Amino acid sequence: MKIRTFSYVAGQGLRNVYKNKLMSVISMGMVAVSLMVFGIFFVILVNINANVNSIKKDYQIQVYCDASLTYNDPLIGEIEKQIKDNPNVESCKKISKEEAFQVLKYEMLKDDSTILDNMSNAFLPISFTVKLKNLSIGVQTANEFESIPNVKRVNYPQKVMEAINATASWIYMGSLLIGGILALAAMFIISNTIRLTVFARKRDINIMKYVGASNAFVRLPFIIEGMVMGILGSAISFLVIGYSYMSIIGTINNQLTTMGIVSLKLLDFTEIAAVMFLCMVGIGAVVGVIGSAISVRKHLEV
Amino acid sequence: MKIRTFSYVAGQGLRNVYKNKLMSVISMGMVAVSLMVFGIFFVILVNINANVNSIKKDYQIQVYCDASLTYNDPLIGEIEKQIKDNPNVESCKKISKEEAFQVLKYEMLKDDSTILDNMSNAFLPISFTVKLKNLSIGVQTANEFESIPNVKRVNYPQKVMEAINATASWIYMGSLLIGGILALAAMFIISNTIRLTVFARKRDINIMKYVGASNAFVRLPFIIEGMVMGILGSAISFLVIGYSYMSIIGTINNQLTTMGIVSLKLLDFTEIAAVMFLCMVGIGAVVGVIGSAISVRKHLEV
Amino acid sequence: MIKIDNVTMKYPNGTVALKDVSFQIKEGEFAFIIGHSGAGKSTLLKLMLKEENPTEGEIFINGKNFSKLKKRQIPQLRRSIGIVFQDFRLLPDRTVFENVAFAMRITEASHKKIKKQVPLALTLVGLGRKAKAFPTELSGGEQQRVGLARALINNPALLIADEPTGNLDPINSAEIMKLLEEINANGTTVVVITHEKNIVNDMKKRVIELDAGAVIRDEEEGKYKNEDTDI
Amino acid sequence: MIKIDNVTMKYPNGTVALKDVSFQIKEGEFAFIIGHSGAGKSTLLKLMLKEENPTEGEIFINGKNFSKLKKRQIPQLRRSIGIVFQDFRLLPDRTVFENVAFAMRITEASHKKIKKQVPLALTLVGLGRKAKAFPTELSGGEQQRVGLARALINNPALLIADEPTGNLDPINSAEIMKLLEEINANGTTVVVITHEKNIVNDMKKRVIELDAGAVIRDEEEGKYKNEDTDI
Ligand SMILES: Nc1ncnc2c1ncn2[C@@H]1O[C@H](COP(=O)(O)OP(=O)(O)OP(=O)(O)O)[C@@H](O)[C@H]1O
Ligand SMILES: Nc1ncnc2c1ncn2[C@@H]1O[C@H](COP(=O)(O)OP(=O)(O)OP(=O)(O)O)[C@@H](O)[C@H]1O
Ligand SMILES: [Mg+2]
Ligand SMILES: [Mg+2]
Repeated sequence: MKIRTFSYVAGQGLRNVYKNKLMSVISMGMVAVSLMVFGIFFVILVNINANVNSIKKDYQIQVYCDASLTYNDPLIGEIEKQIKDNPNVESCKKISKEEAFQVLKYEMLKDDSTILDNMSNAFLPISFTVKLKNLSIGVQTANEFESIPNVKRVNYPQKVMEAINATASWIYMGSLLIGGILALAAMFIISNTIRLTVFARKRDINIMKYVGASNAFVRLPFIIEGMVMGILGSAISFLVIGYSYMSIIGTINNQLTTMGIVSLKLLDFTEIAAVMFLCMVGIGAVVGVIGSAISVRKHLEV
Repeated sequence: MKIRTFSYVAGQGLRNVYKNKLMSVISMGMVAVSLMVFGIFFVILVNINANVNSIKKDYQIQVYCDASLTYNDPLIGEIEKQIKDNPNVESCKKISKEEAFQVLKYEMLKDDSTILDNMSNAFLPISFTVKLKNLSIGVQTANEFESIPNVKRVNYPQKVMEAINATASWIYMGSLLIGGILALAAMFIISNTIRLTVFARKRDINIMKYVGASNAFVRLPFIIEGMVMGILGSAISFLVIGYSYMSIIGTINNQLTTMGIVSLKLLDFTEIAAVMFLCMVGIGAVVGVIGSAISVRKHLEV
Repeated sequence: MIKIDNVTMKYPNGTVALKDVSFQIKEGEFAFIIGHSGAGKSTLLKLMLKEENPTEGEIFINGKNFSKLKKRQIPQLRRSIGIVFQDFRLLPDRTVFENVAFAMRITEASHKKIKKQVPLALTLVGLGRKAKAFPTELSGGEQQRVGLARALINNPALLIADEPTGNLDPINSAEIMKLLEEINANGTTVVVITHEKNIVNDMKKRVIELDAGAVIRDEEEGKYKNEDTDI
Repeated sequence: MIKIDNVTMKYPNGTVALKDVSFQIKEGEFAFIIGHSGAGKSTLLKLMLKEENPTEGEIFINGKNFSKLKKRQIPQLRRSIGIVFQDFRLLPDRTVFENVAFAMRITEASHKKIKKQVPLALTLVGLGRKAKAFPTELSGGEQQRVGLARALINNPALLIADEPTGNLDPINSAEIMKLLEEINANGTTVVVITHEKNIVNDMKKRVIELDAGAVIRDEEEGKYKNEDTDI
């Protein structure tokens, strides 16, 4: 195909978008709406995912040293060093006997703390609060801590750890599944819309073929039309979601804070915009192109 | 319009569903897919809602009596009676001193419980674990408990209570919002699909009008066609969701149990089927009818 | 029956298809409307169906003033006129039988009547054996005759045919014209738009000639053209 | 040029449109194909365009055997033939200019050539002033002439016209036929499917007559009908 033919044919595609106004508006609307549904859940799921990950990060292992060791004992220093050297350790914080006593008194026993009156904090051990990088190998890391000399006990509620892991992988798989279903639904809707708009111009396609146009010549304008509609529709959808998200993110984050849920926080739109844009415009454009190509092919057989 | 004309015209509508196979299949598919997306989230949100409500029900208030009162003291009986008489109380369970001691020892202090060795349980009070009917007036109920004679302290973490309430109302509003958006999206997609299928038959509509058909005569078959497609499409969607839901509900509930999350449980499909069916078929049928009527009207003006 | 009164028709794109056209056709008359391609003949038909509205002037059919006709009354008007369209206008997804029957169904005729009359009309135009075919399965001339059968089926008081023989061979044409003459003899007003010289010359009926949107000739027992310009 | 060899055509619905038809048309010839409505004329055209395939028999155009033609070669074949369709087949969303230009665009002609030749072709068929109109804004005869302009524009070696004057008045018809004769004089093979008696009689060219799908006459310098059956 010569350059001028290509540019003519491509121009026809753009012109068709304008000429078949009703169909173009509907197609774009369909792309926009179906990708908007996809996009809304993309945003929700990405946020849930991110928050589960941040909760995972918040999860702590408590390492208790021998109660006979005091705060500045070099053996404590040795334990701290070994913990910090573990590649799976994100951070490690030393808890003094006094801090542990306060925690026991005010956080665990609360109003029943009178039983501790007149008791010294000596019976409590020095401990370390350790955050892990990767929770899924947490049990293994805890075992490593346990084998450090002078470590008396490692507190890692395996069940909670497993529950968090399971929840996270459920949410992850759920996101993939729902995202996949919605992407498929969007593709189904977009490609069928294109199929209907092409169907409405079936006679035109036949005429072109009867006059001697090659398949590529007939098909290319439709493909470009499909691509343009896919891209414009998905861009509209992206802008609407982006704008709405940015308008409500502040309110929701404030709500979460006032509700005291500080570990949950909506992601900034800039953090997800790029991936989301690529996903949406990608789906829009690809489905537009493939949908057109396939729909037209059916009517080329004359 | 005479009966026989009506039945002819209605028959034409059914016949068109069959005659315009491509368009009918696509329309039904669009209805099915867009309502499937709606239905999936309907199911998810109804479940989240139900579980939040069951968590709300699980929330407990602890009422501590004076520590000097023993288990069978008539004053304790008096307190129990007053609690149970409160209209907002769902259930009320009496906790003995020994039970409280075990809880303190094994659930709260755990490995640090050695500090309780040689101590008696006498210092712990008798208490009541109370479940409420309506959490949103929980603070008021707690205050009422506090004013009962010989009640020492009522434990009702107001913040947690408020957080649960807030979360529940967020999820409730979120469900409504997302459900609304998805219902709108489904309507948009269904009605625009119908618009395209009608558009493809614009010339036929014009011809009928040129030959002298009345508007009702031209429009009715389309309306019936739209209704049939809406109903069939939404029924397909309902069946697919129902079947899938019933196939996975067991697996998920087992998973939840093994994960130790006993307070969460998916609803039985029968519990949601009726409302869901009505919502979906209602949307399908109404949008089919209105969508057709409006789409056809545009082309009647000749 | 038909009264066209100083009608001017200008299409939205600026084309003036009719210029100050006036004529009357009385009940029971048989008239030809002839003219070059693009003279405005089909435009006149569109106006008589209220498919388009004239820019100026008035149209009366059966004494009814078109400009005063309500939208709801248009279907009734069209049903009272049988029309053969130049571009056939058949419903592509219905059989020949159903296309013709459609004109009866809109009048709420009984099944029995439809079953009896449609085959008769199809036989009349020579398509008795094509009742079950779809329009796309017909030749050009066959489609045209289906359109004629549909126009005849309700025994309209007025029949307007736009090039009813445009796709027909002479023998078929002659038969169709004979049919129209018979219908006219039974009292129906017949207006035929045509360019078939032979037909016009043979039938010796009234001829209204349009040229560039204006009536340039209106003769009882006219010929297709004045002898000198005949080709 | 064209060789039709024992061709039988039976449509899926059972209609036998052509029965054992054989004839040849040599390069540079001018031939009429005539016959009653439904005789199989348009079917013959569909076969020559490979729009349909014959049930039996072979078709050769320019020595190419149709049954051996690959799908990819069909567009090339159609481009080498200029066709005027009985139902016009214009693209409704393009102007008259673009409809005619389309036939050139598919041959990848230059913009300059298109800009020069399309107006010439439109003027040739008397539509110089309608270049910007859309098909729906044209009268029946005007649409038919756009189809003719499109068929002529690439100077095809073979031109087949199905009822090219079916919607035209005698004067326009005569002009179109003169045009086809000129084109034929310049070396193009011309096949005209028609039912216009006058034209066939006046031109004194080869006449192939079909009846009920069979060739019943094939005469050099034929007339529309034998005198006795003439109406
Ligand atoms: N919808 C339209 N919009 C604009 N111009 C139109 C429209 N329809 C017809 N015309 C123009 O109006 C003029 C008259 O058209 P009309 O169809 O009445 O001609 P006609 O006499 O029926 O011709 P023919 O014998 O070729 O069918 C023509 O020049 C045509 O191009
Ligand atoms: N697609 C089709 N399917 C079935 N039958 C068809 C089809 N097309 C045409 N026919 C039938 O084949 C026969 C020949 O049709 P064709 O179109 O070739 O006739 P024609 O000679 O061109 O007639 P006309 O002068 O009326 O245009 C007719 O009886 C017609 O009904
Ligand atoms: Mg006309
Ligand atoms: Mg034909």
